[in-house]
Amino acid sequence: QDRTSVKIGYAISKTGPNAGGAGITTLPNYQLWVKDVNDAGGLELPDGKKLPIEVIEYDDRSTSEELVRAVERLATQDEADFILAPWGTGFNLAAAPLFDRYGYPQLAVSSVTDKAPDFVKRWTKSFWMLGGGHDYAGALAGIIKKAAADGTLNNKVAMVSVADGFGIDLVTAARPAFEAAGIEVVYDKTYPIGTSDFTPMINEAKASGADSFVAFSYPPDTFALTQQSQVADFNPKLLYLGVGTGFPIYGKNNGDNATGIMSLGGIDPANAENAAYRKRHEEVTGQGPDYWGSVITYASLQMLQEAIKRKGLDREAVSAELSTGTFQTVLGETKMEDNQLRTLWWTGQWQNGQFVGIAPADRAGASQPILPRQGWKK
Amino acid sequence: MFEIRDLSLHYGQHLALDHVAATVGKGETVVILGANGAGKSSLLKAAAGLVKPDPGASIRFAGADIVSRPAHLVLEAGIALVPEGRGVFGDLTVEENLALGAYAKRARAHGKTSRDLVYSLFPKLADRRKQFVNTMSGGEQQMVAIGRALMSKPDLLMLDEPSLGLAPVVVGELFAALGRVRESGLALLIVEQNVRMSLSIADRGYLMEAGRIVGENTATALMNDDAVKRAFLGATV
Amino acid sequence: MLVTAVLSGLVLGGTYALLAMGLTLQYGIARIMNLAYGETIIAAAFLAYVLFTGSSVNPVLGLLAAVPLGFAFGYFVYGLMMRPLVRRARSRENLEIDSILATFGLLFVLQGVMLVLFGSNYTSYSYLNVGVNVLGTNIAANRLLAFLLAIVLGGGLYLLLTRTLWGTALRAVAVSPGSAPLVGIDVDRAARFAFAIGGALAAAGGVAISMYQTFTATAGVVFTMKALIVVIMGGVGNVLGALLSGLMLGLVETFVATYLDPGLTLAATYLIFLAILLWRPAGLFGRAAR
Amino acid sequence: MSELLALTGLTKRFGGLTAVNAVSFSLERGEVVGLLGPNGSGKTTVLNMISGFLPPTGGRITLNGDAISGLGPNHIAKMGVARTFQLVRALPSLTVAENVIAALAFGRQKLWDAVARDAALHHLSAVGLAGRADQPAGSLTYIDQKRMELARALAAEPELLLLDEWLAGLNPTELKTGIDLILSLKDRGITVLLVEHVMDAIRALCGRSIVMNAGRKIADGPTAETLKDPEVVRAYLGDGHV
Amino acid sequence: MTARTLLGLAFAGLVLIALAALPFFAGPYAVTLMIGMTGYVVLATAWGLFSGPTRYVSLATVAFFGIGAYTVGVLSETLPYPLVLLVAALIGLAVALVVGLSTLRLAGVYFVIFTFGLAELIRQVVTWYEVNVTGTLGRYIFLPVTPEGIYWQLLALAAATFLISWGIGRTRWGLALKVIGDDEVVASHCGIDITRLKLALFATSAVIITLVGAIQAPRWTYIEPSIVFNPTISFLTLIMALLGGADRLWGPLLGAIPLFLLFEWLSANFPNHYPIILGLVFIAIVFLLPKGVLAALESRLGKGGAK
Ligand SMILES: Nc1ncnc2c1ncn2[C@@H]1O[C@H](COP(=O)(O)OP(=O)(O)OP(=O)(O)O)[C@@H](O)[C@H]1O
Ligand SMILES: Nc1ncnc2c1ncn2[C@@H]1O[C@H](COP(=O)(O)OP(=O)(O)OP(=O)(O)O)[C@@H](O)[C@H]1O
Ligand SMILES: [Mg+2]
Ligand SMILES: [Mg+2]
Repeated sequence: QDRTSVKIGYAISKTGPNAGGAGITTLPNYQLWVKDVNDAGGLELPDGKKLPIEVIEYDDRSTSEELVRAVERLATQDEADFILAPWGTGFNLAAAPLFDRYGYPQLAVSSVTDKAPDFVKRWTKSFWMLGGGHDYAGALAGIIKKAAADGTLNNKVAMVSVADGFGIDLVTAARPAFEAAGIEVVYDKTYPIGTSDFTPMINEAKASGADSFVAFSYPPDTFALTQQSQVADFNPKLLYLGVGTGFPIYGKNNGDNATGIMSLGGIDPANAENAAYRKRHEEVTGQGPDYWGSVITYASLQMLQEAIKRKGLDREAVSAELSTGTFQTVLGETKMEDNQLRTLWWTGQWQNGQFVGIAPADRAGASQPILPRQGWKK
Repeated sequence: MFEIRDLSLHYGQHLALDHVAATVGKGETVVILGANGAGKSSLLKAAAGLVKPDPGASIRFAGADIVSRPAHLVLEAGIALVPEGRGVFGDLTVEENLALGAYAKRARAHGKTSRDLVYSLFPKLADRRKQFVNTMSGGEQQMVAIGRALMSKPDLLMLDEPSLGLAPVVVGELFAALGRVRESGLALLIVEQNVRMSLSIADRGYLMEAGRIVGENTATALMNDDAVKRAFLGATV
Repeated sequence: MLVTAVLSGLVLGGTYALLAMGLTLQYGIARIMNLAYGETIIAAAFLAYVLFTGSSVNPVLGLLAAVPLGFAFGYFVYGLMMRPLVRRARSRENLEIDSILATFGLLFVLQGVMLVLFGSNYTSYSYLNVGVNVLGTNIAANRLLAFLLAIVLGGGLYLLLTRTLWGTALRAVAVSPGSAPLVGIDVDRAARFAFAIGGALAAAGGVAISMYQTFTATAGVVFTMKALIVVIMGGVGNVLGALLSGLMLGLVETFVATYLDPGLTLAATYLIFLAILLWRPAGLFGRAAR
Repeated sequence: MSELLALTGLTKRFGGLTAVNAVSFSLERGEVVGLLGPNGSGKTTVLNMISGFLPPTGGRITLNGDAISGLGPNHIAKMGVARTFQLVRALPSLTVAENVIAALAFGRQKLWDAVARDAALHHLSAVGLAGRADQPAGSLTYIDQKRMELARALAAEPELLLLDEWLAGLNPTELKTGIDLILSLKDRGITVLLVEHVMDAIRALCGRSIVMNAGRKIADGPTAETLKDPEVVRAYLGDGHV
Repeated sequence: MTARTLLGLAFAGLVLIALAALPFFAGPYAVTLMIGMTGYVVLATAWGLFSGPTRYVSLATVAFFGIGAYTVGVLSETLPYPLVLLVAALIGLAVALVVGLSTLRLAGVYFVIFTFGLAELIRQVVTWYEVNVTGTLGRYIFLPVTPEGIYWQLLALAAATFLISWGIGRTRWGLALKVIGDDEVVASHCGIDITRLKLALFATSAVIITLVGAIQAPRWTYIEPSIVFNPTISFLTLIMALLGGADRLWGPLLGAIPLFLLFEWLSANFPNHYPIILGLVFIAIVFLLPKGVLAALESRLGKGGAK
């Protein structure tokens, strides 16, 4: 038939507790990409024809059941050509069986899971692009181990984690990783989502004698930990805070005080394409991208775009191409390994107003970690 | 001073008051007699602004038409009501209930003297000033209700069955007190089943039946009226 | 350690108390169960944020704008939305159900407007984020400010409600709105005022927490529920109860986090809350409204 | 005649206030007894403890020799005690008939459906509410609600009926009807404990009365005598009243 | 049983059969839609079962819903599916009895917020247990249940719920509940054992809600406390039931279906202004249908002569 557009749909949390996360990492990139593609005349097909993207957008209201229904509607009612992944580990898992059943490739970016190798077997068209808790924990353990060997830090760590999927995944990976690296965990507590006062934990950590403080935290917690550590004059030599450290607002609010703080993700400051992407993101969406999942989200869309260009709208073929092909994206040359993206920045650090990747240290473009971090400036 | 004309009132379809007309003069004491359901309470409520009468009614008080005023402004004009079922603030103390009695602007300045008056009328309330009203006995609550109404310095005090639930000794005291209150120039409009007592302090009385005023006379005449005797004074028991 | 725990507990509790006091007025006196209460808090937080980052008006001055606006907003909402519901309600229960349903709608409208205006992002800024030494413990100046605000407003309101005739009248409206006109109280006006004061308090709370807490356009519900817990624990309509139970919750959370396990703070909060209700089914101070 | 109800040393304290202080008396089956006393002397509180609404602080209540003190109202109701309330408690969202059926369905005979409705209509007409069965209870006047409440109490087929100022607020004509109604209960063998301030009614109905003051029993005996008791006159009736 | 009741039952049976046959005619999206809708219909009706007549507004819905879902999450690998459902129901029952007993003295808004606190407490305890004892948080559910299977189960549960609710309404227990709703003091003086009745009803309602959670859980593959103990579920249930008219048999249904469809339609068509429009529609409904959907319908019909 004569198509005039390509239908691309997604369901995302625009309201509810997940809206904050989805609104920074996922949604702006979906919008940016659609604009980029349509400004360039549309999605290119193998025959060189360009078709504009028609977006179908739903709000899953941060509820699994809504998400499942929305995806089902995208697949069967709207007959979308492609469906973009939702935000969050749990939600990507909830949607996975449907993507699989209706034969859609699922480029799951914002979900951190160590079970990805199992999932790709169960749902063969699913792609997991943000690594697992072990990756991040292992990288961090490596950094501390090295610095401890230098004598920059002692080998003690105080650690807190949020009692939710993300925090627990990371902390359960971190415990064995630290042990294997000969690092002693002197304080290890989990706190419930929604905690706003971290003073007791900060006080305990301060008294614990550890040079490193690690928090696998959600953005509001990350912000609060930063502020409250300043108030408490808590100056660990290594400060690692969870999601949120890479948000532009974090750099903006903390200015020079952010310098030296570590977290998940990062960028290669020398990558010009990435820099251009960041600039465009800010211009188009009015906010900067975060330093972790954003660029990968955008890259995942570029991969989809390229695979469509190569294989057309046949979802089966596109999935196969995503699996095996090599793509040029804002990350540079990008390729899936066993349906997973493995070239990632496991640890990053604020340096000179940018959040740069420091581990894996052997990856091209890696920056040198700065340790110990400077104390709080008042 | 107080004049009701053409007062009709419907509850849904039900006609509770049918073109009622009545007056109370300055310092006069008037009782309304009538069987259960005759519309006595409805009359008082309409006068107090608690229920909205049908259009066309006129209620004048001290020269002003108050028929469309909301209840709190009717009180401000000088008409206080002690309703059926008392309407006290159960979760507040005796003291606070009385203090609120003087909430109206017209009464605020006299709070202290009114309170002394109430405590002298009902000494029991003085002993219990800190008690929460909903833990008091039925009769004690009635005292609070009357006391509170007196606190507002009304020119016309309307009482809906004030002796209900009061011990005989208190009823005696109450009517004695009402008699005294009356001396001070306060007009009273009383609905009361204790007809003997109420007529004994009243100047005039109305008879009500099925929403209409069916008779009016001086208290003495009513006391001697055979029909009234049969229906309300009942030498039956 | 103990002093630190007590102080940070009190300061944390001050926030809870501050957030809850407006709700206790709105629900206790105006008899409106306002599910959109938290949205008012968030709106004030956004206002403070915009003033601070946009025109560098500091949040303490921001209070001067937010509090009257909160009052006006409450006044307006009551007059427009709640009064018709109050008028038609045949019983307190009816009004309760109607107000739950209507403010549930209002919640969405406010949230939607904020989403359109500010997006769904985490918002935060930093003001007065410096330690103040109190008895040897470092306390964030912004939290200390919120605590003082809670104490001053709470104490002031308590005195207002219990020591003045006007306050007693408000409580009378709370306990038996049907009888209040009998003593010359304009119930509608009193309820409207109480609701508006509640709005003003919510706004004050919103500005205060915006100084140190990250918020999003959709986070209002969390504040509403926390405030409700505090209100219920203290006894509906009881300002002093809200103040004390807010402080108590803060202390419990801090003590559990310090001496037991931070993972159990919320569990402990709810446990204490449930235990108190089992012990006193109408809250700590829940007999008279005061 | 045999003893139906016995109170021994019954006491109720509210905080510092002793509302009922070591009150003892007993009722014979079929008696109609008045319980009198000034306002706040503890009469309603005594009824509340008998019906199970309030647990006694001390003392003992027996019905037919079985201790009932401390049992819940639903148990005591099933043992044959019914009551009315000083401030009427209608069930406003139910119809008048349903108000009565509630007592029939859970009382001692457990009637339901058509049988219950017939019985309810019967009880309603007995109290003068014939034809009002399907009205909402909330639309009745105060006095009619009292009638309905009595119908509800009678529907439970009680052995002991507790009336708390049920006759208050009636005009003399109505009072006469009310008194006749209670007398007919007496004829049916129902024992009645009657709290009342209307002396005419007490004289007409009660062979015996018990007088309380400040929580204590101050007199108990034939009505004519108790009402002459100087203490009763002083505390309750007032000097003007003889 | 009168002829009319029989006729009514037969009609209800036919409707049920027609609904059950739906997956054979309509597409998968219709089934999905029906799952969501039936889920809320059951939740709201079960909620109304207890809260309607007694007027105890409960926000504990999600506590039981979550318990159901979590039980499936924990046991789906170890026990056969029907047994898992049974265990879920039993756990729901046990919790309901404890909760019911502890809330007996509470009334009004104290009960409301107590139940909310309870749901949150259960969520916190489950979280803490998972974090500190089992060391994981999320649970995977890989059960071979099809959407049709879930739909049929929910439909059966809906039928059972309506049957229970209808049955109670016809017996003296229905009257007893109305009496309790009006005045508990009178109820107990009429000989009604309030405690037992409330407890039995609360437990019944809770078990049904637990089963809804248990039946729906396999649809999400992965669950964690923030997903299955999401308080929104409690709020929506309450709103739907109140809007329809919680004290009548069909009230919750008539609240749940239009609201559910409204949510669906709004989120499909106005993803960006969904909350604003929803809120306005909501306020409009409150003002235009003051006594709930069912009462409005009844008065419409009543004017037409049939009641
Ligand atoms: N709120 C109401 N709704 C419907 N009908 C009412 C209402 N209040 C009173 N009525 C009806 O209006 C009529 C008059 O009632 P009202 O209370 O004025 O009588 P009353 O003379 O005071 O009687 P009583 O001696 O019983 O107090 C009665 O038939 C009553 O049923
Ligand atoms: N729940 C309660 N809490 C505290 N005090 C109470 C409570 N109930 C009753 N009282 C007190 O106990 C005393 C006796 O009250 P009760 O109601 O038994 O009096 P009563 O004899 O029935 O009086 P009346 O004739 O006025 O009805 C009163 O002083 C009352 O204030
Ligand atoms: Mg009357
Ligand atoms: Mg009494």
